[in-house]
Amino acid sequence: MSRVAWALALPIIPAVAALAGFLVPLKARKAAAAVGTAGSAGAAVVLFANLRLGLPELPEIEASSLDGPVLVRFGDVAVTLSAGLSQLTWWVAAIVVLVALLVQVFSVGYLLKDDERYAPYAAQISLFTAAMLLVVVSDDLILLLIGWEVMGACSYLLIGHDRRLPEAPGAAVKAFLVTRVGDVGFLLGILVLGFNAGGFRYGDIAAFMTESTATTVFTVTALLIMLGAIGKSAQFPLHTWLPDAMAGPTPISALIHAATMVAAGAYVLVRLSDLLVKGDVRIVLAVVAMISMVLSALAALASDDIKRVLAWSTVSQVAYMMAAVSVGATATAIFHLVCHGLFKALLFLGAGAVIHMAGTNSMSAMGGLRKGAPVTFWTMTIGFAALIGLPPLAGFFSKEHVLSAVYDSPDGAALFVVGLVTALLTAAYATRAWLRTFFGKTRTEGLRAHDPNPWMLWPLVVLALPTVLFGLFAGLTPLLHGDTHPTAMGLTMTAVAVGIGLSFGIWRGDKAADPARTLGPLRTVFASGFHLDAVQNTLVVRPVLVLARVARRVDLSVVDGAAEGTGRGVGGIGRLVALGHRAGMPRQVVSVLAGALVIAAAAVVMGVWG
Amino acid sequence: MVQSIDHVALLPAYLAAGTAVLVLLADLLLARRAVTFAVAAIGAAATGAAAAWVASLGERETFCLPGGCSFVADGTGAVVAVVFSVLTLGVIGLSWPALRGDAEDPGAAPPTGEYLFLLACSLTGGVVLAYARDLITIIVALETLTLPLYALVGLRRKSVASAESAVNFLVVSVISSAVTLMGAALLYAVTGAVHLDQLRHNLGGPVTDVVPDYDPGAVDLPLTSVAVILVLVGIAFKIAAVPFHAWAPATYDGAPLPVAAYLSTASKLGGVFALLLIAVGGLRPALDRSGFLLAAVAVATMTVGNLAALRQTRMVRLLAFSSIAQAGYILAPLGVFAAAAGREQDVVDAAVTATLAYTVFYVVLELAAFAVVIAVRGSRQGGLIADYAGLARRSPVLAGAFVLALVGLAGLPPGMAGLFAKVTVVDALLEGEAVWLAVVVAVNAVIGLVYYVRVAGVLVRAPEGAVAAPGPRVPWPVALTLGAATVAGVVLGFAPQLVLTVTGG
Amino acid sequence: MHPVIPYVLAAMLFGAGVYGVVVRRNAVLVLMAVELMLGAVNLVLVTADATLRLHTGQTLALFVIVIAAAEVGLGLAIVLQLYRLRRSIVTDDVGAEPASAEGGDAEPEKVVA
Amino acid sequence: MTVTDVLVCALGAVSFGAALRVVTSKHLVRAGLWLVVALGSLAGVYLVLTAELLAWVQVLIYVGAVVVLMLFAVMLTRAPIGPSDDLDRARIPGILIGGGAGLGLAAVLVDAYRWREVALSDVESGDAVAMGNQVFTGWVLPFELLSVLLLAALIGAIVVSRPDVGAKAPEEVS
Amino acid sequence: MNAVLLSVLVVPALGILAVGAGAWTGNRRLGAVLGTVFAGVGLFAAIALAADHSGAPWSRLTWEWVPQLGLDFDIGVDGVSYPLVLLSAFLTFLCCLYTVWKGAPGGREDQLIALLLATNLGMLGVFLSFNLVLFFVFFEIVLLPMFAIIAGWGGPARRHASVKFALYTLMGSLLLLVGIFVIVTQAGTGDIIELTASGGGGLSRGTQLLAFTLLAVGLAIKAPLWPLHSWLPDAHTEAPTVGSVILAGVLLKLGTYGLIRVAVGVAPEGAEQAAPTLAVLAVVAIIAAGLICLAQTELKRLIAYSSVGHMGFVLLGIATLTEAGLTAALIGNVAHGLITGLLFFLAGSVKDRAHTGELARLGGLREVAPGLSGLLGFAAIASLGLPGLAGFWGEAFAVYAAVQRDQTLWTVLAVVAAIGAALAAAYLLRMLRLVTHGPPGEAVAAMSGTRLRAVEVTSFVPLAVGVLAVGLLPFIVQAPIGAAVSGILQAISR
Repeated sequence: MSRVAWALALPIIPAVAALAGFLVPLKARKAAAAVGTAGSAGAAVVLFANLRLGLPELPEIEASSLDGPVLVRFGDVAVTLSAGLSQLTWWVAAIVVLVALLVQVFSVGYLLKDDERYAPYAAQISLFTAAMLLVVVSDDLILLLIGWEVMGACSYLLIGHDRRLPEAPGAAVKAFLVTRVGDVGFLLGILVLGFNAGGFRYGDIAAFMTESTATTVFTVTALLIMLGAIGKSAQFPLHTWLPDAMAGPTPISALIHAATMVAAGAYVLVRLSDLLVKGDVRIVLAVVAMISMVLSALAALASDDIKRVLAWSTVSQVAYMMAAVSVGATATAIFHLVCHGLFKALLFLGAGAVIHMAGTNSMSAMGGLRKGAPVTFWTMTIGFAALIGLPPLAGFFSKEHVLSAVYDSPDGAALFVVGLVTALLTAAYATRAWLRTFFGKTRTEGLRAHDPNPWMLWPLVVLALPTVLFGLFAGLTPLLHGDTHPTAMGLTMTAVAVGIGLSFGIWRGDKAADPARTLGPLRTVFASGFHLDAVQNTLVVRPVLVLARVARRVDLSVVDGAAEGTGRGVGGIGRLVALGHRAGMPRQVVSVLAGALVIAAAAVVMGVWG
Repeated sequence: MVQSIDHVALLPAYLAAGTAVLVLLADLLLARRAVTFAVAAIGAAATGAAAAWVASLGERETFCLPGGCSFVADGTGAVVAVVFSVLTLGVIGLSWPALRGDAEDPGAAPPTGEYLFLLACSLTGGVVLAYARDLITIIVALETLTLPLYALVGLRRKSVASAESAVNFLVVSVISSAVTLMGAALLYAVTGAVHLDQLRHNLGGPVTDVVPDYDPGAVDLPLTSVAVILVLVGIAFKIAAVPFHAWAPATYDGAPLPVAAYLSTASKLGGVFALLLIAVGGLRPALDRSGFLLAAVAVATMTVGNLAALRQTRMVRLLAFSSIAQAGYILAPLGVFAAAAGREQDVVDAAVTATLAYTVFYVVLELAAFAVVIAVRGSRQGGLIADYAGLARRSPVLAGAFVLALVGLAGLPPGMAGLFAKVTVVDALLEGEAVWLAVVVAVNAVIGLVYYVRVAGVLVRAPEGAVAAPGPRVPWPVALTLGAATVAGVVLGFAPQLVLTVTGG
Repeated sequence: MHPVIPYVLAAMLFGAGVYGVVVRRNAVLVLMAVELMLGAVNLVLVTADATLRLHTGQTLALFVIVIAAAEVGLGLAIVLQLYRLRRSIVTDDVGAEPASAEGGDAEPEKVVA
Repeated sequence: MTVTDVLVCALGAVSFGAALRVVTSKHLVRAGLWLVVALGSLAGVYLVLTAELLAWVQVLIYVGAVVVLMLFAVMLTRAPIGPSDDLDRARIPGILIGGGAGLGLAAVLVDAYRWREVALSDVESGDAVAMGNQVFTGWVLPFELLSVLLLAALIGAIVVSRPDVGAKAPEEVS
Repeated sequence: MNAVLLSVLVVPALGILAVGAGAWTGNRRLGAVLGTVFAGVGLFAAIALAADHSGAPWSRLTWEWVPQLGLDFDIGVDGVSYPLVLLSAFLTFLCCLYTVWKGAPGGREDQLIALLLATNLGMLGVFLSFNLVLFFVFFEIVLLPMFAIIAGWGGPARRHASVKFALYTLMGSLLLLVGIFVIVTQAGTGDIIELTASGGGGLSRGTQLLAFTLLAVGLAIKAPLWPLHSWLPDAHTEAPTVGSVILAGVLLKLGTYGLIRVAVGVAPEGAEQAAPTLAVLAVVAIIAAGLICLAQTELKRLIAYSSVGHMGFVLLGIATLTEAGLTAALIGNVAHGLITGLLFFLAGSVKDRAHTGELARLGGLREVAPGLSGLLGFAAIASLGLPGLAGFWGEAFAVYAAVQRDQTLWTVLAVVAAIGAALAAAYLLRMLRLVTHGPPGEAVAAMSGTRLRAVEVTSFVPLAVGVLAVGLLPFIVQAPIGAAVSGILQAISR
């Protein structure tokens, strides 16, 4: 098998598992779980097989020479099944496979018992896995787009999975549509790029970029593709869907809305980072990243829902990746992607365990859970520490590298400052969440903390390990690229310490109360994400719906009205004409003679002047 | 200057006239309805056969004067004569229930012998018309074709409606023919010619030598334009073109059904052919000038016919208005005279072929439609459209034939004959580059579909409250005619080239 | 001879006939008016013959007279039939669509036994 | 103005005046009589214009037969002998159409013939011989056809006017 | 090969006769079954057509018919028509099977099947015609059977809807007729292949524009193109399930196929002049349909309007007059046939069970009928143009083709069309949310027989598989189209 085939096998295996999963009867939940798990496991096997093939060197994001067969041809442009893995992208695939596998296992414990529709659920996870892997391995942008959109569809399906939550279907639709807005740009960007480059492969595009000087094309396509990435990665201003998406089952949040899909935007920008340079739009990305990271960190600070805290934190952390991309530190971005994938998946699965025992997402109803659930507590603690960026955890290394890269970048001053503020805020909200969940007294009567069942427990442990160790061993991977800057590191650690200190200090004052209370009236503003949902509603959703109603009415009354009116009009004229013919012979005679007279006169007139 | 008369060429005319006489004799001597009926049918068939046989002998001319021949047995004439005979044969078949009469009131039925005699006289006129090539013969033939119909329309002798229809038809017809005669007289005054060929020639030249100091050329004379229009009025009356059409619904509705069928098929064919003869054969130079009016009349005819048909409640009136609309399509190709200045011969040929072909397609379908109506209603009148509700259940075969005929008149498959008829017309219109006229035809065909479909819909609808009665018993002559017309419609649908070949001759 | 004189006379006669046809309510009077129109036709034919020095027009005129006679003969018979059936030959409502057209299956006319 | 012109004018005036009475008279019977005058003086015009045979035929057939027939019809339909006011419809359409037709025709005819003059002296008279030649050399076919027409009119008139003709015996009805 | 070609048309005709024979002998059930068998045989014949695809065209059969009208019985198949031939035969077979197995509302299954076969005969004839007049004849054949299907088996307002359908489409086909004869009379031939090869038979630009306009308007009514679409929602809403499936699945393609084969192929210069107008209308259709669907309250009506939008993409592809555009349009045709066919089958199943199509009264379908709802979700997602499913290729690459034109107007159109695709997502997800998600609505709660029946599985699954197959392996449709498209465009120099 060629390398293309081996690379494509990576998405194909979970895809087959998904197809099989969809055909499994609803009652055979265990079989479905087994199929889903097997799909992810199979992908893991293939992943290592790919490693055995030898991957292209680092750190360049390879302009792939791995051309696959033609999938379809439109005129002189073709879509090819081109795929391959480089050393860098392998790690992205690895985190996808790992989290997917663990989520499949975790879900058995989390959902299987009392969810009638577990079978499609598992299959959808498999399908998602396949799609994400396709995004990772694809060397053809159209192929990537397939994965990209299928991910979105799976996200939609899985967010809407929980029938008990009335808001879930709406959240699912919102998630899909907001990302779809970005995808309009993404599609157009790809099409324009593909048209100009004469193909959709990274190789074609690289060649085009070296040959051509069409700066406008670069700028336009870069912006369009960035729009897609922003939508998928829930960056400002298309981030509004992500907090709502937490209506999905928690394992799904871990997989899709934290570890993988949301990071896909950053991944794609990494793969097309040359385009950003050529198009000279990195400043735009930097601005987006700055706004996103602070805005969402503030929102995380004020949220009471543990999953929303994590969701906002995801926006913020992905913004770090974007920041890295915007300064050209692509490998570092991927490094942060991988590390974030690890600790955020850990945090979400841990949150799942917490929610499972607490029966609610609200941190106000938690507290003191440390006692009866040591494994959950410790693994979550590791996760929070990594999120904060405490050494020597994975998050520490990746965040330091990002900030150092920004610091080193000539235009990175503003970005660096914002990054520091965000680090501070991150430390603060993570500490707050940690304290509110596990410390103090239980705020719900009769809530007895306990560790979850082994299906859920072991994935936590398995994720905790690399979260601790990956940073230390990262030097062995090509991901640890570049140096940490001592000044940057110092400033960062200071910010982190301040953040932790603030949170802890306030909490100490009243252990039962929420440290966020000190935000005062700003708290609701932050918690609502600066009311951007409402803004979006007013500016986009409502006008479109009004327009839709107008369009429908216009179609009925004007377009169809014209047709129906013509029909009625003709009928009416027909009635008149028929009425005119009910008269008797005298009028017939008049009609004959007058007709002859008029026609003859007309003939004379036409003969004279015609 | 003694004419040598070619009696072979005249054979169809002799047979038609002979049929009339024989029918009268048979009725007088034998007084058996079946025999009289058979004589008439055989006579009509023989006339058609003779016309076909004469045509196979090649073109023959007789009654020739220096200006041209009055009687030319050419291919086109033969087609018209044959179709005319066949239509008359069909109408004879359809007349059976009317002649047998209503069991309750036998006295109301038309007398068989006289009825068939008048029909045969009309046939004689039609056959002569097919071969006539001068104005005098054409006019006399048209009169012979029409005059017996005055009586025929009034032959439901106890019916006020029938008598009123007869008076109506008579008066309007007489007035129209007076107008036509005035036109013919003026035409003769201008050109000094009555033979079509000579007429065409003289019209193309200067006014006859009587007006030496004022010599604008015959076609430029306003008098010529008036004369041409007046001549065409009477013919437009025969084919029920707007505004000379209003007699048709009233007359069809009161006349015995088979006579209505004859009026809307054979009589109309006669009118169309007379129009072709005079307009294209005789008056072509003049029509270059005022041909647009013909197009306008065509447009008015199809539009008014279709619009009025939308709101009819009586079956025969609906068919009448539909046949008016059809007349519009028939006239449309002649409208291409107005299309462009440089009318070439092939454009004219296409128009003539299309007109004639459309008429043939149309009469076949129309006869089939009337055959169904007669099969359903027997000796009664056409009745309301609503009376046909549920026919599809009572008699699927009749309903099927009716739908086939109506859909054909609408110009849609499976009525392929009608489809090709429309195609032929559009082809001819565009041959003359009259796109606007083609579009008008298209729009009208759409309006037409409304009422054809409405009738078809009534057929399948269950009658209100009534239990499905058994289908009507169809007398065999009617069944035979209906079957033949339907088969002809189907065959022509798949082999329209048969018609197009002969009419293109 | 100035042919325009008989021609104009013919036109006037024709116009008088047309007027009569339009205005008269009695069927017989309508037929009389038609005879005037046909007379005008014949006058045109005769005048044309005189100017053209032919006899074709007179032949046609002869035929027209015959046709007119036949039409009148048959026409009067029909008018009489109408009179027999409804005791009036006023033509006003002849040919009008029967008002009872919306009704049932019955023929919209009274049948005189 | 020649003599013929004067004759034509005079006879024409009579004829047209009578024609106007035909279409305006309030007496049914008088209308018929005026028709006799109109067609009779028209025959005079024919005679002036050398159409001899036609003139006699006109007198014989029209005056002698057709008008008599019409008067019979008037009687048979039990028309009032005196004047009646309901003979006419509204006049306006009639005046418009009739006047339009008459004047229009006159106008185009005047336009075509102007004040042209034709000598009648060398016109071969349309007497019985000439007309006989005409009909039996060139127009045998329409002549024969007219016989069918007349027969049809005859039979038609009979069958229409006599309800008992062809009425079936009861046993024939099945 | 010619025997196979002929049999594609003859078999449905024989099927009609078989149904007739069944009715004659009083064994209507047998007639219905026989009709279905013939539909199946027809499908096999259609498949067999691809056996020899070496020539250009693959095969062709010419008999003189009515030379006076430029009408020859000239049929053949090539890459442009083959996918649609297959689609037509395939959907007809499924519909016959569905009818004979499940029964029809109001009975008379055999008649319904005969009408389906007649429709199929017409549609296949249109796709196979290589003669303009023959094309028109077959085009007309479709009209009345479809009318009868709607009028005979439709919903409560069927009479109005069917008449509207008939009149609208007749108007279209008659304009088509006029357009065809503008060409036939001027060029002196009705041979599509010859006319295409000669770039419009040497007609002048003005004539070509006139012809193209007439043809395009006529065909656009069938397609339908905004604003000539208003017959479609009514027809779809009232038509029985199989009627809707055929209507959306194949009938609309007569318009777009005709545009490609006849309008563009025969009047290329006219097409070039009219293309921007066509494209603008197509894009307006996309947006208008999207917005209207967003405010739509009835399931079948919504799907009907979505068809207007999807066909808008197809028309946009055609209007670009590029190889990419035409290829996208042809793939879009097939994809829309499969997807919307499936959607209408599903909507029919929903309405059969819930006795309503009002979105407000549905809801929670996935709780009650997970199989049905799953398929509905699949079809809806396919319909919104998800990459990897059939709908994507046609729509995305129609946009691509517009981008390819590389002019301001076309670029704007591309952008607007892409936004329209997002609207499609919006209304389809709204529909899914209202129908499948949430607690069961009153109509859904009262549903009987929630499981998918065997007949439904048999009818739906092939379509779903088709959607997936075309989505993942688009070359199965594109490969045959291939060079044939460039043949159509050869007169347009670009």
